[in-house]
Amino acid sequence: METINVKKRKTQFALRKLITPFLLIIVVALLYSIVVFDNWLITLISLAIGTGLFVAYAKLPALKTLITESMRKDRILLLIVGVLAIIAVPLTLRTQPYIIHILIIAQISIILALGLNFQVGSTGIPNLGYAAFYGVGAYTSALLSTKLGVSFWISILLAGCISALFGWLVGLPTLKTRSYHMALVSIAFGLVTYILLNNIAFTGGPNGIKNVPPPELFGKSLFSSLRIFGHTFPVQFNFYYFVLVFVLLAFVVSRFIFNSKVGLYFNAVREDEIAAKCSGINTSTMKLLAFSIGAFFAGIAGSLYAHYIGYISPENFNMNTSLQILGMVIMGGMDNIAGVGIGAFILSVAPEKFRSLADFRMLATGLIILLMLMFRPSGIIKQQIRKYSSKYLMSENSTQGEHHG
Amino acid sequence: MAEICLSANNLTMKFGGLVAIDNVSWALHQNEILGIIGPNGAGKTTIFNVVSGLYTPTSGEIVFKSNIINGLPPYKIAKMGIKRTFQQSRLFDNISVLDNVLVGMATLSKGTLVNSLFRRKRMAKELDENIQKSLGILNHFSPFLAENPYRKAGDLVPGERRKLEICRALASDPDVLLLDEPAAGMDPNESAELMEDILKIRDIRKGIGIILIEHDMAVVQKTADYIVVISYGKEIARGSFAEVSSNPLVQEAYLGSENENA
Amino acid sequence: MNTFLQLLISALLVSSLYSLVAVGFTMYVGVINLANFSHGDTCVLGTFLMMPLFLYATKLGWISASTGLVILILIILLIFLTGLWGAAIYTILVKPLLAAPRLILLLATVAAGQVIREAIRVIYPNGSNPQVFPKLLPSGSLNLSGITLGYDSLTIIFLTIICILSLNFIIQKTKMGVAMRAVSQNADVAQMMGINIEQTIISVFVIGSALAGMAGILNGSYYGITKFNLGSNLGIKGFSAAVIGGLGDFKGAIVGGVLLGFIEVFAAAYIPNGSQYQDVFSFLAVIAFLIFRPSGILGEKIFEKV
Amino acid sequence: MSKKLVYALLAILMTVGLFGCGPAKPAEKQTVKIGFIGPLSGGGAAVGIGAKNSFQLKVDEVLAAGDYPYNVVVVYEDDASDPATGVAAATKIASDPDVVAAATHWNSPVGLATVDVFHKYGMAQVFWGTIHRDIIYGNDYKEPVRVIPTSEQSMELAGDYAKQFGILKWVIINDTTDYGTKIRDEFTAAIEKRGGEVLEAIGVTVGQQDFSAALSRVAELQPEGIFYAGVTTEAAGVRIQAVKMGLTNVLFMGPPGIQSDTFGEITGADAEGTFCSGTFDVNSSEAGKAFVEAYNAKYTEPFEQNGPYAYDSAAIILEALKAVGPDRAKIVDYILSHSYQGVIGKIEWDEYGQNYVGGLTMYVNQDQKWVKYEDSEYASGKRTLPWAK
Repeated sequence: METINVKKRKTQFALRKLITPFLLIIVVALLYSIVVFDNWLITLISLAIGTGLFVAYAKLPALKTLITESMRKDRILLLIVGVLAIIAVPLTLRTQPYIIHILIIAQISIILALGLNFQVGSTGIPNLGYAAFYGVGAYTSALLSTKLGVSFWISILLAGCISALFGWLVGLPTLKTRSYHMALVSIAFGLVTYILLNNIAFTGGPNGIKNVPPPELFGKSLFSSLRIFGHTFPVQFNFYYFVLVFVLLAFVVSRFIFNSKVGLYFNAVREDEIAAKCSGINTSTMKLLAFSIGAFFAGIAGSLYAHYIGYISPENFNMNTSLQILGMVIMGGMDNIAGVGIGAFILSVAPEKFRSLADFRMLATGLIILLMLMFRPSGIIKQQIRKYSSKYLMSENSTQGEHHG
Repeated sequence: MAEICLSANNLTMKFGGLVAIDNVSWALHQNEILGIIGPNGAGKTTIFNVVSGLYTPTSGEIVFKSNIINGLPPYKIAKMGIKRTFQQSRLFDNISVLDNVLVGMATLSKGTLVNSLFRRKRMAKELDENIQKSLGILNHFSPFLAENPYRKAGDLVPGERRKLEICRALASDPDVLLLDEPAAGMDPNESAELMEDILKIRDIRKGIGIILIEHDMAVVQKTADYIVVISYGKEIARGSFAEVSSNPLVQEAYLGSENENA
Repeated sequence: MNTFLQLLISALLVSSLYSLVAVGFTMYVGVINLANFSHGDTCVLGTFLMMPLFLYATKLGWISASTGLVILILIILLIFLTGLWGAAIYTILVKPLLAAPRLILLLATVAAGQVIREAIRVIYPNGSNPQVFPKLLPSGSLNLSGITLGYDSLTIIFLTIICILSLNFIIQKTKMGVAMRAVSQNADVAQMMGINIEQTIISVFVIGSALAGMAGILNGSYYGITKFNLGSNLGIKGFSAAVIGGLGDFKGAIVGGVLLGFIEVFAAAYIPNGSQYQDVFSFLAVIAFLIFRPSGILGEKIFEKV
Repeated sequence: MSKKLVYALLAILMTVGLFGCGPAKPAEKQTVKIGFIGPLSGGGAAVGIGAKNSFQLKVDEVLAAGDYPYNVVVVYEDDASDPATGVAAATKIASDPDVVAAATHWNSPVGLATVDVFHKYGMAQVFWGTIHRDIIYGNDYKEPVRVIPTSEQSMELAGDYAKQFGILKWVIINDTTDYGTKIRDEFTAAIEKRGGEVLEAIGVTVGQQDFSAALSRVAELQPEGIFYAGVTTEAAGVRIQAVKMGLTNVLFMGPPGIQSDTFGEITGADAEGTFCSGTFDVNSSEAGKAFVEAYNAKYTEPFEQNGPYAYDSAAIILEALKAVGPDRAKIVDYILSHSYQGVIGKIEWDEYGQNYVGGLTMYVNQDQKWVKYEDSEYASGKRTLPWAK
């Protein structure tokens, strides 16, 4: 009995050691062909293979356990490789700033989607005008820097705060009403913001704001190209790392909140508002908090966008943008941080790769949201049960009750 | 006699023209189980909704520890120490058993967001204590739940759901617990188990006052110390089980309702 | 004074269109507690189905022969088609998701609206651009002491009133209407009373969508232009009207539609610079209602079911 | 642990290796790429595709002549009338070292967003569309030049005709887009310069259907002319509802934005006698007629308002490329320092790179078609305009 087990374990161990590197190769190869190759057919085929693998993963329990297990065991390795890859990517794309540009936009989208996830995913409040908060942030930051000459760091902070304030205000009328009222109010807010941005002379009207200065770091503008070892790196290169810092921050903050009581109370509000109230949760505060935090993220993202592109106009922040971000959250997996990140990445890179099919972009977004909601409402990665590393639960971990449950 | 912890004085609740509770008064003492019974539609659940703050009463007052609590929002009432369960159990289905109980402890802590982000050590310690306590409570009512803290609440069978709901309500050491038809839809074995659980509550939380709304007379007979009978929003009798069950008005109300049901 | 009367007529027209859309919205909320965000796009679907129908009829030479009758038949055919569309939306989209959290269903209708809108744009020839909508309604106008009153405007108001009256008849007098009212009061009790819930919900979707189709045609033939993306705005306005009137309340939806139409037209006319803020006014009105009277004009105070 | 490290290093190496190789670049010396960006999808697609076809037409014609020293490939990108998409497209084209110059954009916000991108990469950017002044005048870049006249020039023309007709009391209805507000301001300036008066400018939104509030205000003001500053859809709505309200004996005029045959189709008989201060009438010159003929022989989609400008943009880029070779900086200098003869007539830049020579026409709607005013039956006196004094 004992020996057989040992043998089995040994072969499993050997197999398992191969799985993670194998997976890594597949994922890296797929990502590479999806992101870097400028050929929509290759992108499509890679996407199809990726989807196929994912479906296999989701449908075959054996494969799923195997992969989950080995990923869990090798998570330090995965983390190291992941971080190094993320850092190394732009180095290899020195001659293709366009790809880095796509990646920067993807990064900004990730921040946006993480913010919206607090509302739609964690707290279960529909927000169909999220782009307006993005816009408020972008305009705040751009106006402060162009009209008052405020430095980037102050304007990005104020952009987040003012956007959060708007989030709080928009949340107010809906505290006592139902979810579809919130949907209506958010749409109305989105449209009103769009109309006002177009009509107010102060914000540049429909022409928006030009010449938003790039951020300065150590007294140097991020728009000055770097020269390292005789190679000139495009300006996108600077921004990639710059925005990356914010993305990582956004991930960390999202994780903190998700794992904290606040995240738990958000979920309670989503699951059953009345029961949450009677459990002693101030649901109004929680909803407003979800709104403010989400809007804060949007504000930060807006500010980054404004300072990166240098030009913003109301067109950037219309209803289509709202739906696009909503699609990222739904596709990735509501209330799952990693999933939302993946969803945001795919839905911001894919349109760029399918430029020749641009006419179908919004149709595809709509279809993706619709099909996901109908057939896999949990998104690419399901929302996870919170696990705690309490000493009182140590004995529970060994039973692995959740895997067989 | 123990101290009164919660009382309703001349409580009335109207919805438009409909009078759901009509001038009802009662008092709940510490360590007491007060049964409120009555036929369907008598306004029992409405009483709970008023006490727990979901509705604001039209007139009359609810006094908790000598404070009038009418019209306070539900979360404040919960914070003061009044917890409840629901007729159709309202668990947070997509989160784990443990998380459900942890939400029940929401009233115990303050300063949520800032602490969560910046005082993570302190929060981790608090969480650790809360988990220990949660497991203790779960273990008290159902070893199964304590052994499967990561199971999704939505995947539980009805009996376990009921237990979990009670655990969630008890997690914050309330002074008053309102149980809304906990035996609804249970077979005799399950309700026997439930009766034990209800009596057990008093062991865990000394001095707690419990109000029990129930349809199942066996449960009421076994557990309730004192009973108030209401029908069409009005009180029609009160006293011990023996007293109210022999009251002709009560018999009429119940017979009438049984006829309707048949 | 003349200006005022002229504006009054415009307000009535806008109100008619909003009311027709709002009725469908409010019925969905009443029966299955769902805000169907694809409703506005159903209107546009109506106009985009009407155009090829009309073109085909013209090709067959029917239009010149006995125009009035043919157009009436076309309109009835279109109402039938959009009604069918409503049943399809329910069966394909809503029914499978009824058990899911309402948020999922709500987002699904938003996405469905987007899909309808974009599908029209992509499929219809030259769909991105505004389309000329055939003139279905009688042209010409009445001149009453300085006020021009188009026959088409009169027809629209007349048709709207007919629609609302017949809907009122259905709701108040027929068995189907009783079932609808029962389901919106309490679906469980209704089921116990032997009402076929599913059939009732489908009929609500059919009626709601048919009215939306009607609104689409009237909208198209009054303005003479239609565009693939008009639906989102129409839908939001219809929803706003339903909220103002009190969700789930049939009469409220009509009152809400009228109120919204009047607010829009008169605020735009009498507030300086108002025209460019037309939409802002109507949304402010809705938000004011949500804060101060979330149950709407006619609705009673909502008590949440516990 | 050490094994893990080895794996990690291996994986990193592979990542870097994979990314590092990059797609191989074709190294044919004779092939040079030029870029074209415009709205190929979305609401502006018709204009964008018309321009794209015209652009390709010129390239094909030049290559077909046989003596062109390079094999030219056009890279088409879509901006979907959206600034964010436009920036991505511009980055894609400008950062591709094989592309030497580009012709771009119909929408001003997109143009405003991308001038910086092209400037950063030092690539010549020839605008075949966009009317916003600041795209050219708001910076001191050498890269952008614009073939199409500014809205200012267009409104000057409108002002000239208004004065000629003796219509000097105007009300403007403008949409609140960049286009509408720009046109509003410039038309106001043009009218005031000529001693006229703009009684009021009333804003409406794009997508609005009911204009009764705006028009009732117009009726109160009793102007001699209504100028609609915006594009076809709303212009047609305003015109129809104006006629419904009895505002028939007022001159109705619009900017190049309404110069589409759709205007006549939608408004029907109500279009009769309305004016459009529009883009260049290609049928008025021999070169233009040849362009129309060649275009129609090859494409079914109409070339819309901007086709001729795109055609000339291609000519400018190709001429510069031929003269100085595939060198971005030299092309920029060459383009800016030369003038051209195109189908829209002579093209000459002012010091900022704006074409300031002609290329505009006043049209009147006659039988639902836009006809050059001078060639119309109204000018010849065969028909009279309802507001004529």
